[in-house]
Amino acid sequence: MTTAVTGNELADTVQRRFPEAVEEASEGALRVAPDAIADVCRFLREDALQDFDLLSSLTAVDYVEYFEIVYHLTSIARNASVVLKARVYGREAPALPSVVGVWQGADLQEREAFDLMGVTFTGHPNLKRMLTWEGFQGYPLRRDYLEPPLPYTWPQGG
Amino acid sequence: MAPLEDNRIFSGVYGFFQGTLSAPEWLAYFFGGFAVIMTVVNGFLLIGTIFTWMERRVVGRFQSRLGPNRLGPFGILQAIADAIKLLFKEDIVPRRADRLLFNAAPIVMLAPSLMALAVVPFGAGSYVADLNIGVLYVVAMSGVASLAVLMAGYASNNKLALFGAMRAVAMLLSYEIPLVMTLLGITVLAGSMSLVGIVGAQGIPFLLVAPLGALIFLIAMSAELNRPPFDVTEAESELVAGYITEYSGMKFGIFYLAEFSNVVLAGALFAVLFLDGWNGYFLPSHLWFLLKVFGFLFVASWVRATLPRMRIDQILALAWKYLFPLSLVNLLLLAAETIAWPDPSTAELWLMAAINWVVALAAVPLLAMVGARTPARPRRVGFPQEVR
Amino acid sequence: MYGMGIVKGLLVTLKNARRKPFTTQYPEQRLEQAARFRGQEFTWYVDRCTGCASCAKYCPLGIIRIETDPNGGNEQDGGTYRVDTFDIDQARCMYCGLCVEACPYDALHMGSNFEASQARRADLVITKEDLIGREKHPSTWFRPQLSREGYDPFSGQSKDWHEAGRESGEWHPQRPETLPGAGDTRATSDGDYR
Amino acid sequence: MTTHSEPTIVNIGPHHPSTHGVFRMRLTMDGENILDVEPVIGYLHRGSEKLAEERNYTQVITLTDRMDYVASMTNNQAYVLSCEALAGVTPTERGMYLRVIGAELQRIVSHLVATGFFLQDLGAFATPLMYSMRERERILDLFEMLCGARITVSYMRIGGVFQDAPAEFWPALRRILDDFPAYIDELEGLITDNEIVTYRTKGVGAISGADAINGSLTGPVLRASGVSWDVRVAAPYDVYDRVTFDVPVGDTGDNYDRYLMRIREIRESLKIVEQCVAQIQPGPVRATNAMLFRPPPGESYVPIEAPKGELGFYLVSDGTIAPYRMHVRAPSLINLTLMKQMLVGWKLADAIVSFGSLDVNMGEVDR
Repeated sequence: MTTAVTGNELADTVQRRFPEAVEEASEGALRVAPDAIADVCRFLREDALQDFDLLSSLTAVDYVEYFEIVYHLTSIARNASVVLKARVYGREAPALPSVVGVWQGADLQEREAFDLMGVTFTGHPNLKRMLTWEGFQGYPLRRDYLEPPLPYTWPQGG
Repeated sequence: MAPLEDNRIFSGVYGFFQGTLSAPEWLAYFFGGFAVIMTVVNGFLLIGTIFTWMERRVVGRFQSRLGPNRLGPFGILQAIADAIKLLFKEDIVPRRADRLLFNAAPIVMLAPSLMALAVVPFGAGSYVADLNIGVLYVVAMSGVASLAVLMAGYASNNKLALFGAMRAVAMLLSYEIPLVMTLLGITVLAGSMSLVGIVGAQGIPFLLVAPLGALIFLIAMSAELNRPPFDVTEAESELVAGYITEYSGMKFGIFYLAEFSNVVLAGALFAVLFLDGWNGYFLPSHLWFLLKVFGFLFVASWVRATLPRMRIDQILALAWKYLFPLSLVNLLLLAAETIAWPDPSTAELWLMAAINWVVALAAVPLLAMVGARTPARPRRVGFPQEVR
Repeated sequence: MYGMGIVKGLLVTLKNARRKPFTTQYPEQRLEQAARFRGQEFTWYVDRCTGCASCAKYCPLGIIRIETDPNGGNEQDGGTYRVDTFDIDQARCMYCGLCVEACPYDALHMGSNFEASQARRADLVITKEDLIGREKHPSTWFRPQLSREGYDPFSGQSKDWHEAGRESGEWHPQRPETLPGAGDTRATSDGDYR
Repeated sequence: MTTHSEPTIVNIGPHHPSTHGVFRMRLTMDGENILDVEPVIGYLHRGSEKLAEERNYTQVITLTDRMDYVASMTNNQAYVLSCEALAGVTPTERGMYLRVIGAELQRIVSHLVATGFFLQDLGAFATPLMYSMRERERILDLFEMLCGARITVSYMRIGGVFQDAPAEFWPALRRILDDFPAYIDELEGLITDNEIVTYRTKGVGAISGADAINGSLTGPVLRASGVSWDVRVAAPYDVYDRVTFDVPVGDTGDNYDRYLMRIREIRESLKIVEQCVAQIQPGPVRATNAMLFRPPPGESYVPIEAPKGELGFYLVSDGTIAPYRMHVRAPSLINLTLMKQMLVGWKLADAIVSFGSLDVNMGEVDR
């Protein structure tokens, strides 16, 4: 059975390595400061003890006051899984470092989060819209996204 | 060279014009020849059309489904219905296409296979012309068809068609050589280049005498005709429809008919060269010829229903590294045997057959190990400046 | 040996050529369908329908339109409304069957036909009169009393609402509060589920 | 004189015969060799995740059918498992067995489709595809018997399945289980050691195990690269801990191995269904009959082993009857990450075949 590593267990190991990174550790997940996310992820992947080598899923959730980026990590060798979270405030240009350097699997998932939620991942090789066409304005999955009244004409996409 | 006069159709029409209508001699001669050509060309195109229907039924049967069965008994009128439909379809010429080449391509594809019919003996004594360089004439005609594919691909201003055309050039030319080598072998064995002569010289069907030649002929001919497993020029899974992507209406119809008629022509050639033409017991000679051709067509449909496509570089490797040496071995073998027994009687033919079979069974796997392997991963071909 | 794989493939194709084709010639021959087939042309019993519109609420696409007359014909003592219009817009329906699942009185059943296509999109809307006048061949989808009885919608004769029977109470969807281990789920006073 | 030539850009798709739905590849080509690949997706984006926020939990089930439209049963299973984890509902025994039978039959269907179209991309003139479709139809008849629909099944509900299997389901299933192995041998006979197939797929588009893990590939694609990771074994859900089956693992991770994985997994699925049919006991098939399912606030992510890879629904609930946020971990989308690495350097014909061997379903990629 996959042992779900809880946020609390992971909190102190991460605390020792990155003193001010951990913002909150709960039963379900470990919340990390957004700008330290790339380093924590690199540590979790490369450290022999942790060895979280498979990024299962990367999601962006819009909680109106902030965006929460959720990372589900899995360790194939240890058959363990952990949930990492990062909160990004502000609605105009929420940004946090990209983890494509750590796992290449994050590439398309970050592009999808950018395309639908508007969260920019700094350091991503080609952060472009993926599911909507290039001329699309707005980020559809945000809670406050309103479809412009019909009939509207989007500029001709790429 | 049997004179034209003793050709039954010609003499019948000539007599009719000369006698009852008492038309001038040249007019009767013209109509006599025209009648012969009409019967041969229409007969051949009719068999081509029947083959389109037959292929769809046979491949359907292989795929455990029925195939066309709505129009006419067993759906036989389906081919004619397709032709009529294509006649009424809109005929689109792409905008910046090279109009002259675009319109000429289908004709250049169909004409050579019709002209190649002149030398094929359909039955005992019924052929249009018995050229003493029959085999050379056929090889010349099959060369022209590859030109048509290039014209169509280049003229239709479509990248995928261009891919199809480029592949066609490479494949058709490199399979010309093993084909010619095999025909050379058969000519050496039969002692004459005229197809009627070859049929006459076949005490035993050459399929038994020169198995290696038959195998190479089959492979090379299916490459010449873009038949699977070599149908890379109009690969529907990669190039949408290859060189005929931009064609619609009757131009596509002519291409389609030309492709299937070429297969029938190949069947006729295989029957003449390897299955002893129209010779056979009990049944009339024409029926034997038809049976052999339809046998070849069944095998062609069978192969088409089963085998996946090979990649273009593997096809070329197969031609140059495998078929070419194999055809040399075959030619060498047959030449040596003809020197040993200049005018082979049936017994000697059986002896030659035995030798050829042994060598064939040895050469095929041996060369397979050496020749046909291509590097699985082609060398990285990049531009001076690697693109991004 | 080099060619053996190809020859084996050819033999497999030949073996299949001898088998009977598995395709059926549609208009003449027909595939026999399962009794639970979720088809078009719903079966609706007007006598059972109380106009509660839980089917309309439950449809993911919201394509069922019900207009009832509350003050009018309240004849039946059970407090049912008389249904004035009951339209199902089959043009947008995806036949998922959730409306049939939601109906507490077994009034609405899935149909079992799939050839109800029309020339104009507007004709695809089934009205109350169509539903009442139609032959009743309910599918046994989510209707265990029909499947227990072995009813076959394709062969059997039209089924009147008396014979359609009704499943016991526990089978039908419950109100949320009977959910084991769930929090307080009653709708709040101002009507929305906050 | 040196002839000057520069790379041409060829668009494969979105309207193209072998793109498994609506998918476009912008290939930068030097003659037949591929220099650069840029996948363009989004043509089938229906905004399922936005739609889910306006539907109550049971209505979302009809949405999940249409994501990976070739394997709708496993979509339902992933979603329903995530909902049950949200509210702590434990499904009934018989319901779980019926779910696993449905999911494994769906895996066989999905792998049949993948193998059939893989051969179609290789150029076999639709014959293996017809054989796969013929067998797939027999399983779809089972689904029609079970839940009334052949493709969009919507069979599973929170707490089990919506209705028990009809009486005639079990003999029909028995017949399929008896003659399927013979059929798989025949299909393998047609393909596995066919020289042209091995010639064109061995060593083509190979991905190493480490790259596959780093690129978050999952499912048969990952196992073909030699990594033995199957969510049914790692984190068994429903009744997978009571059935025994082994996980086929490849070695080089090329197109040929990916095809082999699927064929072997079909045999394993048959074994699983066999054991389920043996172990299943009569009983209720649905734990709760709630029409309006209202979980307590919280979140849940339960990954399952879908035919294409690890599929999971990340559900966030705020206590109302509709999910606050639903994110789908789509294996087809994430398996596309390493496409550039697989295709560059190969030929145009290999691009189509490698894409086909990834077995990507555009409904799941674009959601």
